[in-house]
Amino acid sequence: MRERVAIDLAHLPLHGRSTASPTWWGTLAFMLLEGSGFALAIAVYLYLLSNAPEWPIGAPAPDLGPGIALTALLLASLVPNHLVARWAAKDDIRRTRIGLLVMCALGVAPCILRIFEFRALNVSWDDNAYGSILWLLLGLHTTHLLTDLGDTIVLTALMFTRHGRNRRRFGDVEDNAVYWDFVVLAWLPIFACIYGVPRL
Amino acid sequence: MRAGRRLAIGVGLGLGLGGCSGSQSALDAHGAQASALRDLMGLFTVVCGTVWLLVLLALAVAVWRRRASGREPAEPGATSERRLGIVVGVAVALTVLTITGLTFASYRTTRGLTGIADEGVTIRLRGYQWWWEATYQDQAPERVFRTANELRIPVGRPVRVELAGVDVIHSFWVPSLAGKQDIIPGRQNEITLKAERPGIYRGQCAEFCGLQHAHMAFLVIAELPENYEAWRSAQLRAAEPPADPEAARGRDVFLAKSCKACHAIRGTPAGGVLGPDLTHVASRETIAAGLLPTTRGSLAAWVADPQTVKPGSKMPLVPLDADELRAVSAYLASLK
Amino acid sequence: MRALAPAVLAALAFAGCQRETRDFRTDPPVLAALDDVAPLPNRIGGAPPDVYVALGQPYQANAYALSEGKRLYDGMNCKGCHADGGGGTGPALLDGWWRYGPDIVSLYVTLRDGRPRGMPSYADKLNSEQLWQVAAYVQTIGSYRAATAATSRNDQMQSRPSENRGPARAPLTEPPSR
Amino acid sequence: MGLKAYAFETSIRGALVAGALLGSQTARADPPALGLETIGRLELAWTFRTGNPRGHAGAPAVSGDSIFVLTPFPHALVALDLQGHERWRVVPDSDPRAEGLATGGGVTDGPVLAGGRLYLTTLDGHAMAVEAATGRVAWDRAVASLDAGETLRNAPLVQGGRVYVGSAGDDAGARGWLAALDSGTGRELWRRLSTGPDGEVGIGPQFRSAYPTEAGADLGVRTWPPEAWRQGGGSPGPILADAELGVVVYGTGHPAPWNPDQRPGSNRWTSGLFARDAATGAARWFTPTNPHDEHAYGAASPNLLVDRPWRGVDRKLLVHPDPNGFLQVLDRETGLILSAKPIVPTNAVSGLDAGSGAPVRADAKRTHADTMTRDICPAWTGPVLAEPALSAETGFVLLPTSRLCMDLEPRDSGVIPGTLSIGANVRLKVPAGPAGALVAWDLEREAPAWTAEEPLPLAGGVLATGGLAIYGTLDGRLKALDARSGRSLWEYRAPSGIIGRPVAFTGPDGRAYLAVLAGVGGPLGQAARGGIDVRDATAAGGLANAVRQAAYRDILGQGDESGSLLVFRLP
Amino acid sequence: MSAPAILPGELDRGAERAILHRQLERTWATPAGFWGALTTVDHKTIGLRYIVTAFGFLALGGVLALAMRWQLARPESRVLSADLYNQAFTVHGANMMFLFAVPVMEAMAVYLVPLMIGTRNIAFPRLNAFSYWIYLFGGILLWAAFALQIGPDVGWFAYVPLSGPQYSSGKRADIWAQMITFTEIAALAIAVEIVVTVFKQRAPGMSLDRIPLFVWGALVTSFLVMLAMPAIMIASTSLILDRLVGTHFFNPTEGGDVLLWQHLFWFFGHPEVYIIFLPATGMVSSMLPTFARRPVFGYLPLVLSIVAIGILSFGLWVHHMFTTGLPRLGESFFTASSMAIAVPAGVQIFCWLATLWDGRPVWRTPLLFIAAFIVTFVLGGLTGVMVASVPLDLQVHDTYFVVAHFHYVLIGGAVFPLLGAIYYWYPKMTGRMLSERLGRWVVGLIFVGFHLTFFPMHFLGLQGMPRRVYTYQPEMGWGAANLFVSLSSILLAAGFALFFLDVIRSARRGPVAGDNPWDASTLEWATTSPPPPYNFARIPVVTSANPLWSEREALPVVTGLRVDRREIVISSVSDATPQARESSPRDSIWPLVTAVAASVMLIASIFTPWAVVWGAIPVAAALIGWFWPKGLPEDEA
Repeated sequence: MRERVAIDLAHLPLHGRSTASPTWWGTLAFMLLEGSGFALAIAVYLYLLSNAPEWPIGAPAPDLGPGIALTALLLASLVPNHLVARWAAKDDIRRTRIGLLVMCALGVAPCILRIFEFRALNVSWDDNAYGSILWLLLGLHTTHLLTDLGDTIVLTALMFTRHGRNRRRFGDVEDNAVYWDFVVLAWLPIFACIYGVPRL
Repeated sequence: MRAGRRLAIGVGLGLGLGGCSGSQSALDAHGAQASALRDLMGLFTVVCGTVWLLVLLALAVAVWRRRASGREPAEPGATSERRLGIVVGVAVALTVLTITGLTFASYRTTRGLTGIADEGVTIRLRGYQWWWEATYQDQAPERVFRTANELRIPVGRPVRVELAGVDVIHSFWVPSLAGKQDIIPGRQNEITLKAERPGIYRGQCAEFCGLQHAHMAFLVIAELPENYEAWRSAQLRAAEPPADPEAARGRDVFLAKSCKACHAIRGTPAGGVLGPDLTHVASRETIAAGLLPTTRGSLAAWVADPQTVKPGSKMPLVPLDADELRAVSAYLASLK
Repeated sequence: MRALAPAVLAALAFAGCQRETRDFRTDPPVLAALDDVAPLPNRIGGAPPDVYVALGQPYQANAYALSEGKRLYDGMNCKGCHADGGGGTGPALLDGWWRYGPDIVSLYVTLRDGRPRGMPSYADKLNSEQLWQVAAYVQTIGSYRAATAATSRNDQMQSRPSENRGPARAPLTEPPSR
Repeated sequence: MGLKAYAFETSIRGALVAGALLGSQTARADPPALGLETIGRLELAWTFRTGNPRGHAGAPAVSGDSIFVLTPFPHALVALDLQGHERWRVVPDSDPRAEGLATGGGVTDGPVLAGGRLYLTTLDGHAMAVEAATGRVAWDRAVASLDAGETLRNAPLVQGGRVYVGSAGDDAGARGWLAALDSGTGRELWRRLSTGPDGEVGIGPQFRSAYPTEAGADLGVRTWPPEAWRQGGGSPGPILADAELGVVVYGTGHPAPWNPDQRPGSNRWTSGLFARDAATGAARWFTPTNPHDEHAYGAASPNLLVDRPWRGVDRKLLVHPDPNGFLQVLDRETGLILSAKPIVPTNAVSGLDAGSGAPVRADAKRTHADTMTRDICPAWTGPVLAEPALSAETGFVLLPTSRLCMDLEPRDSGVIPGTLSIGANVRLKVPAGPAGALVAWDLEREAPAWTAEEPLPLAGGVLATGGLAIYGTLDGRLKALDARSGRSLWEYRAPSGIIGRPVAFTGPDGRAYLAVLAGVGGPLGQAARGGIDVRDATAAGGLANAVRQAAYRDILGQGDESGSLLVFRLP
Repeated sequence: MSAPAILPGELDRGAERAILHRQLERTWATPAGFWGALTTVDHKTIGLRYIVTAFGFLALGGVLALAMRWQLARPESRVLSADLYNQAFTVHGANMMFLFAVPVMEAMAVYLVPLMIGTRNIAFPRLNAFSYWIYLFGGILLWAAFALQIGPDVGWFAYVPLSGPQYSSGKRADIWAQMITFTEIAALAIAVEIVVTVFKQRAPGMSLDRIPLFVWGALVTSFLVMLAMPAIMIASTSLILDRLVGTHFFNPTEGGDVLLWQHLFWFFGHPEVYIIFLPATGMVSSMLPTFARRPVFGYLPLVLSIVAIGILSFGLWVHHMFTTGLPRLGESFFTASSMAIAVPAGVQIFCWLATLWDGRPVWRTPLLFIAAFIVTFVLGGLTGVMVASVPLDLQVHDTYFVVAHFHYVLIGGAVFPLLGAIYYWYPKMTGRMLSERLGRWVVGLIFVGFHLTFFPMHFLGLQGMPRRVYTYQPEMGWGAANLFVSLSSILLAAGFALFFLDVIRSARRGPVAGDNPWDASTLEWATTSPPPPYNFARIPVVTSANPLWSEREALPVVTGLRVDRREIVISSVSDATPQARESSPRDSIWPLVTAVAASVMLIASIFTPWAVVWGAIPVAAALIGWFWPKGLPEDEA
């Protein structure tokens, strides 16, 4: 078919950031589908609860200590997270590197706390359905913690290589920050289910 | 043994034709529920059929109507677009009306179904892989008894069937009397049957329940109230001690071999609960959950080689010699 | 390398089949032959029947046979004495410290003939194949067999980690010196 | 206060008891020397190891300078002098098959001393009489059939020339019975069953129940589905005799199988209290306490006979700590329930229906086939497994209680000869708070006078003497409390847990003695011994689950390989 | 003629057309050979592979269907044992749903969407490659299991407790559950790609109201996938956990619930039907104008009804559970919502009829399939109205009536348009036409064979024949109808055989198609057949909903893109204004490595939960390899 040139796009940037980046949208899409996974897991929790004559079943409510510590830690991590995102948006490699190191630490710490959290549930996954859904919820979220931690660590390593000084990498850092926000925010309703609902 | 096996196949394929079939069709309605459902089915079929024919008609006309020829893509005119818009709009409106009407009719029938009073006979029905256990309930415990794979109900009286789950999900379905209702472990369901006239109505498990899902049938036998009462009193009696020597020997074999571990016969020490209660097995029309008619021959075939007749069923092959087999089948056939 | 791949695949296939086959019907002569165990004079251990060996020990690693064994364990009131393996009126099976040893022939003989201290005989309650199935299942309770074909939990009250999870937790006490 | 105390030989549920009029049958149990002041000086004189690892319930019999111990199955009857030297030993032939029916740890009780003879029952179904002086076996009768699932657990009751023996075997689906034997020859005089037609049960013209629900012909058949009464259970618990009224009184065990849906109906005459004519066995009255028993409670707990004023009128009372958690006080002439109050936390039963005397069950804790009901309190073991005692000084009834709860899932169960058709998954649970307590019950106020809480359930009997309450615990502590206040006065650490009942007596030397059997076992102590793997929560009737919790853990593996008789003496 | 070297950063401005092609070829092409086949990330190659694989699974599933019909042809027949039959129908159902219908629809989108919206590759092309491998391994898992006689035997919806730990011994149900995981991962990956591709990679000027209807269908479908498939992931994970580590999600005794499975499954399972159906309607809407020779009537209503169906599909799952004893009034709500979906479906039908009415139909094979689709699907939809009614469902649920109904909807509603689409786009994919003569035979055989096979099943169902029975007793009186159905199925199979024959034969011998053999209006026809690796030498600029019809003189295009790296145009979501020149990744082996690692982990985790732990290590390593920058021009920003 014959063509005629209508527009020239040479002026456009070689890489889009934020809403002009497919990766950003991809992250959003993954958040949507994982979010619907979380929502359904919570729905399962509420469904089992509505079926049970007593809740929690055959166990005391989970101990609050590790859960609250972890929640506080996650919420606190939002501050450096947003700082990193801002530094990355400004292509500030030095600060971004430091911020990412901090975020790595803030990713490892919840994983350690999580071990104590599993112990504080006061119920095993094979005790009854209440235990099962608690472990599923916590396990599901732990998977997200671990994958994002892995992502952050690899990204941090990357930022210290020659590939670091690249607008693309800064965009990755921003997307990673968005995902961490999601991991933290997704935790809040789960926290409410695990720790709040049995105490209602 | 070989002979037994051949016999089993023969019975399975041949004798099965005889006798025991009851009606199992949603269109052959003999119960209050089933009739209401059949009528609703008629309404839906007429309405949906009409809609389908109209669409076909529209398609045919659209295809074959005369028009200007030419292959160049046409840019539609505003008038024709508007005219088409109106027609499509009207069609959509009609669709909405039809759908609403059908929803309403469906809702009305639903309300009718739940409105049946539950007085009269109560039966607790449990589905097992792959047979049915019925316990006739009564205020007086001495009038409570268990039977299997066959429900007898009085004509004209509502019969409440409590469906209790044990192993996997089964579904209780007697199309000629009512719609189906699942039997779900951990949940209590119930359904009300009411037969309008005497007859044998066949039912079958309608939810896939494993290997022998296909052979998990049962009969509902609707009888005149007096016959029903007579049957019920007969069922309450313990098994008669066998009169003829062969049957007596059969009882001894039954009690000496592993039969007793799974089956109960009231009036003997046999008290197993893994298989059907056999106290009055010969009074039932079928054995092996509707698979074979109850004759001495089919009983022998079933005992001789259950895994050929119904592969995978939980009835094991109990090694018996020919004499023992003959005696046991005589005994079982005597349990009227 | 090329030759190895199909061989591995075939081995896997064979292993898979072995674990998963479901033979519902055993010929009566085979049933009879399956009863020909040769226990040692003290009735502990011994030789399994030839046909059992010829069939490739069809029960101990077969998922269907084990699940049937578990069904019969429940249905034949084994639980009445041995509970879900923890014991009670009868000795525990879960600890694997068994009076007559872990050998499958011992178990078969125990089930078939009973044992003097209250274990009843099941010869008049189960056929030889079923006895093998229960014996094989009981072996998995004591974790004498690999867990892959073993049964999982029942839809009943939770009592302990199921057989396919093996000895999931350490016992709270030392095994008794019996 | 016309107070007359009886003490009894007993045992444990499932295995049970025999009561005996202590005054006439064993050494007088109120040595003046053993009292509040002297108890602190009590010291161990000697121990005798029985060499038997099972649980040692009940108490030894004492006569003059002899102590007689019947060891658990396989039994040996051992006569010891007061220095602990063995005088003689009788080892009856035993049928090891009985071990397969030894539910609840298979504890047994006895022997009973009367008229120079020791009467005893064996787990494998024999009743025996042995000359106390020589150890010669006077007679030996097989009265219970292992093939039918019957064993003998309770010590016999010997009274008026008759030996009363009650069967055990509810979990094997055996029909319970009570038999009377001639004490001289062992000949069976009569046998009455707990289920079945009136003729077999002994319901006749003498029968007059306080409750209208018990009227009607053949209730032992008609309150069951057809033929189900043939495997009905209902074995007698500890038997008491009232010579004045000429009756024997006992509770019957739970119906079989556990699954209530397999036996709709009120399942007469299980789970209730029977009074029978001592001479003929004819039933006088029956009071159901757990009709259509859904929780395998039964009513076979150890009772007390108390004569005292009740609301101003002198009455002959039966104090019955029912397994459903309620302490019931009945008029033992009529079977009328006068009072019923919970002695442990309960939720299965909320109270008693005044008209029928039947318990009012809480819907949330009812049980159905294939359905789990959680946290039923009390557990099937009931609150009182071992002999309570009446403290003469205070008038309090001293109840050794356990406060266990349970999760119960009844399942269909077949009757298969040689097996226990329990057909239920059960887990015992230790609720928050103490698992046991010695409750001093004030009959006057119908409330506890004091409660001595224990970390573990109490499974051994109580001795009330000299103003003391003496009892043992599962972790092997022998304790003496002040019966007025519950204050702890003395404690001794035994080598094994105690489920036996202490006895006190004065020796020919005039010194005060205290004897008790140590050897943990029974329904609440079984898991402390080998043979139970507590990783399975349902092991040992669900006890394993309780053992995995709380204080129980400490006693695991502490069961001595052998039980022992501990004899204490005041210096 | 060797191509001149490409300078770093060189643009496509003013280059000779032939030179431009060669430069783009060098940048975009996958090397030939085995390595290239393993590493390619070209959406066309992967899409084709996906389609061919899916049709392969269709053929296998079809063989199973024939085997089942052979077994059912006579009462108490012993062609298949009960055990084998149960595996056969389970594998047939699971295969058709998870390995054929969903993947083939997504595969069509993978192939067509980038072409239809005028871009050079799909978004996240490596994820796309990964998706295919995972899908392939999942399919192999299922079929290998079946070949080894350990095929799942619990039905394609695997109701617990039958599929649970107690009643399904061995690993059969686990294989089903893990096969779900494989296919869901594959489908979710594609859904993300499609959404981002449609949102961000549309050719300049392709505003929302110019998006081809098939793309709309694919877009809404992708959202359905993202919102519905997590439900089955949660469900199958719970099932595996129940079976492997003894959780109690579905054990009523310990507080679990049997119906929880059904809720979760159908919360996915019902949208699933629309995941299959919506792309098919999109295909119809996209093909119809070509053969009606006019733009589709009612573009906006069609888009709205696609969206409406997508939303409504989440509100009807309970109509699969009417017989489970849920409260009747609640069920009636679901009757209403289920019937309501007939309205948007009706809107679509009416718009298509209007398009045909007002157009000048050209009777080529694709249009024949569309007509067959309308006839069949409307009937299936109407029986759907019947099963949506609570009381009627009580009779027809789980009977052959339902079997007939969903085959009408799925084959009539999705496979007919799909076959039409294959006839329609085959020339684009291969450069050659399928045979028109054989095509008419294919339509005729399949249409007649289909109706003869499935229409009598309605009556079998009403006569009381439950589904999933491996046999039936002679006295039931179902023999004649079953024999008729079985014989008819041969006709249907012959139709499919002919189709496969045509497809295979025409790939070599079919008449050469040319760029736009149908004179269609959408962008995929603006490039060569088959398209070059870079799809478009210059990205088109879109000025209307039917660009090739409105720009018949010369297609407006853009310039200014680099030729030394794989470069695409990123545009804004609503009006598609260009925002950036983005790079598209090069070929890579890592998606395959990751897929292998993930497969090992998933399959091993059927046997031990620890596989998740040690299996995650190679997966993580492979992912690092995947994402680690290699310093290529694509990495520039």
